[in-house]
Amino acid sequence: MKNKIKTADEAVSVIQDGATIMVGGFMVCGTPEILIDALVRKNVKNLTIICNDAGLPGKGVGKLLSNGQIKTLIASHVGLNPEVAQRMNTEVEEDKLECILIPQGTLAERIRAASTGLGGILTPTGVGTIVAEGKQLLEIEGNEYLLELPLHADFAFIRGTVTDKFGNTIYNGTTQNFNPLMAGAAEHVIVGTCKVVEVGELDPNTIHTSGIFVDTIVGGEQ
Amino acid sequence: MKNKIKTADEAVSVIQDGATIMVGGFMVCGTPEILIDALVRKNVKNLTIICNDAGLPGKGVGKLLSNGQIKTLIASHVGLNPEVAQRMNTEVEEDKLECILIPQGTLAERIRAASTGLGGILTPTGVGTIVAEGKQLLEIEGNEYLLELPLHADFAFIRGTVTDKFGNTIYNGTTQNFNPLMAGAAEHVIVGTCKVVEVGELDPNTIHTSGIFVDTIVGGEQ
Amino acid sequence: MSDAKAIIAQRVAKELKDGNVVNLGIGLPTMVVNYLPEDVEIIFQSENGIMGMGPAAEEGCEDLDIMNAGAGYVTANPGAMYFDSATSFGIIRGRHVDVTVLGALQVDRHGNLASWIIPGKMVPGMGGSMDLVVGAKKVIIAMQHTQKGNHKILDECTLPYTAVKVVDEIVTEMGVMVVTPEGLLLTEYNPEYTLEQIQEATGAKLNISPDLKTML
Amino acid sequence: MSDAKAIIAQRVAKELKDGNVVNLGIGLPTMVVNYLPEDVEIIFQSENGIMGMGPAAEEGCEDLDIMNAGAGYVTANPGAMYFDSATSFGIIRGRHVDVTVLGALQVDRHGNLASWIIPGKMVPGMGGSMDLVVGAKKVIIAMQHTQKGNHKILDECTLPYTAVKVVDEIVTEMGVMVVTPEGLLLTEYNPEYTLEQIQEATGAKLNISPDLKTML
Repeated sequence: MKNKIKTADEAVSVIQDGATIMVGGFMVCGTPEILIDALVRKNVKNLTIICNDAGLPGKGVGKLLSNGQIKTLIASHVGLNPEVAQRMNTEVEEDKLECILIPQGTLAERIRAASTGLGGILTPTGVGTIVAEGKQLLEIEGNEYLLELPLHADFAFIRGTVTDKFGNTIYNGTTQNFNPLMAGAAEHVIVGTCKVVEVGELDPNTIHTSGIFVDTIVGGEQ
Repeated sequence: MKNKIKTADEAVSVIQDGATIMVGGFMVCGTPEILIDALVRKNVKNLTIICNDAGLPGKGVGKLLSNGQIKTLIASHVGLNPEVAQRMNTEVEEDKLECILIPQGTLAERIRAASTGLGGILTPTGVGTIVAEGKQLLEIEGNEYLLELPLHADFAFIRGTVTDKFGNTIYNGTTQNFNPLMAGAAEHVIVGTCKVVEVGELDPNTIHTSGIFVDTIVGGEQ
Repeated sequence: MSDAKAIIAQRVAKELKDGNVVNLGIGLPTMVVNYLPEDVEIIFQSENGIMGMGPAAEEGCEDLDIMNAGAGYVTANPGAMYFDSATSFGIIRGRHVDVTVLGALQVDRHGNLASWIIPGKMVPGMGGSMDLVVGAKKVIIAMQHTQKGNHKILDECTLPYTAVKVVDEIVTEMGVMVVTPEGLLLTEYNPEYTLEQIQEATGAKLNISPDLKTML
Repeated sequence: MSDAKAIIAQRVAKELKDGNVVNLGIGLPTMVVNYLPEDVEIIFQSENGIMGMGPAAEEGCEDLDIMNAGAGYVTANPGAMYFDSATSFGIIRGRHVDVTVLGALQVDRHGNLASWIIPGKMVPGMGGSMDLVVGAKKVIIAMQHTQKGNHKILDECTLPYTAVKVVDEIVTEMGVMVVTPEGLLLTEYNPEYTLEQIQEATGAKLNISPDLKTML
């Protein structure tokens, strides 16, 4: 089978301006910084980033934001990175950030829906709020649910703790978060991982993400 | 915290005639036989059983079927237990079995929907077939999806490989199947497990089912 | 001020029962852990992916892989489990969390909650709050009774909702208010305040429980 | 008869490419593994919850915890992974399986498939088949061309559908037929049969590919 291991710069070389990229992590815990750094070096622009949050200034997707690479950010919480508010309100047109906020559970489930081939999800979250505006409301057995659509991406940046050469990946602690969901929802999946091991070294009961989802493996994540 | 460990007979003592019970396992691989045996001894009747299949003659839910305890079976495949066809076609009214067949992926996802508080699922599976009869069809972005509703139960019988005294459970191999899904979809969850260990002995990265779902733990499963 | 917060956290702690699965919002709600009786064992969930969260990590001993939803380094208790965000919110939305304790910008007598946005001013995002208040079996709002003298407990929220008809109980330094079909019912009060002062500080009519107790 | 099955399995094996994720139905499709070239590595999924399934377990060495969807004891290859049924069908429905190979009762020229029920006679249930044919990127039907002389390849299925417009290719002992918007296109044939015999054995008009090859 083909060799999936590349350097970070080789891994991101396929990404062009305007791409949609899912980035794992929750307040940068579980974000593959080596892939972010490579994307900063490549300096592609007009990206749509799908991530739980906006990272922190100088960390995670915050680096892409500071470098003016993000056109649209789809996230559930951006309050811990003040640069988001600055860029949303800037007068400089080319620096302007569009920010789409989604309830965290809905964000997770929409990504899972894309990964698992469902037509959308029916959630009680957001009913009666501005989140429901413009969305279809279904009444099922006396309760109301919002129809929320699957969320796909061109690329996913995943952060693994241990990954075998096929791409099977284990996450440690709370680094898991959105990573396994995004691995199934993007066309092309790049894993930045702390440790690369041979195929067969991982206990098949403990693997969180199957290697079938993984296109490229980059070692050296901290 | 309260002690969850009981004998199999104590564990099933709360189950009454007419209960709806989810039973984990796939062709009896991952079915908690000690709980089934206890339920046969208790001999409650008119049960609705939700299981991937009908087990095998003398194994898994096949024991409940032979003992005349199942009124309705909700499953995806019943071909390997010939007693299903016999009981579906019997002239003896009190032996008659109602069998509701559901595509396996839909069955899994409907149980997950109940567990995760979704209003239903939107699946392409079954569109254009008799499975779609009487169900709402939604067109989303040019494709058709069936609305399938969540599937709840009063009880779930789960089969664990290792379980700590809080109920955290690990499954080995392909015994996992429907077990972790059913653990969240029933009011009262009983785990029949091969090995009971102290709280803290399991690696928190490798647990498949959280103890918060588990009401009762029965050791001695083979 | 810190006194008020301590009173609130102490009172909320009494709502948590042995074996409860609890999700605490960041800020004031986090203080609740300091007031739990020793014989009450709570299983804390944090929506970023942990069940059985322990206390904050000691300085110098942080495991960078173990964080809470407020981006603080924490520990895992024996019996903890990690999971992904879909599983985490499945637990929340699926009514497997017994109690969530959150702060608020406004709450009204219908149990409507506004806590995530001040249009044109503060737009941090809702994070997991919308799912938590819709999914948790019991929603307790823990907050100071007023904000710089302005009412936070209202007839009708004026800020955009986090969710409608979800709040079960409001705990402030002045008292405990339960949301009922007839409006807000004051069930306990802080004797440092008169009932008149409490009503004055509240933007909705308070019904007084015939069973009114002191909250301390 | 077993010769026919061997021909079919051998031909289907050529459709599987290095690195493909493949789900094989029970019965004839399972035989495909016997004909894979040595340099082609396939990742076999079984819908009961394994990716990277290996060969059947040797007698006496069965691990009762490791089964395939046909209730046979199997092994796990290095790099295998186990998962629950929602994850398994997420992989299937989410178009992460490259090829599924299944048997059939009937297939028609629109790519409609009937494989799970003969009303009043055989009602085993659809198992995972409805999800597999809707979700897999490529659906190959591997079956004998006729059933006791009766047509199985038809203008329109007469039995209830497993799914509509899902079949990409039909491989029988007589030939390979691709489902196209214009109907069934015979692209390869078994030279033991004349084209007339093949058409005779088929209940739908076969278009003949200008590029027609022999299948062996």
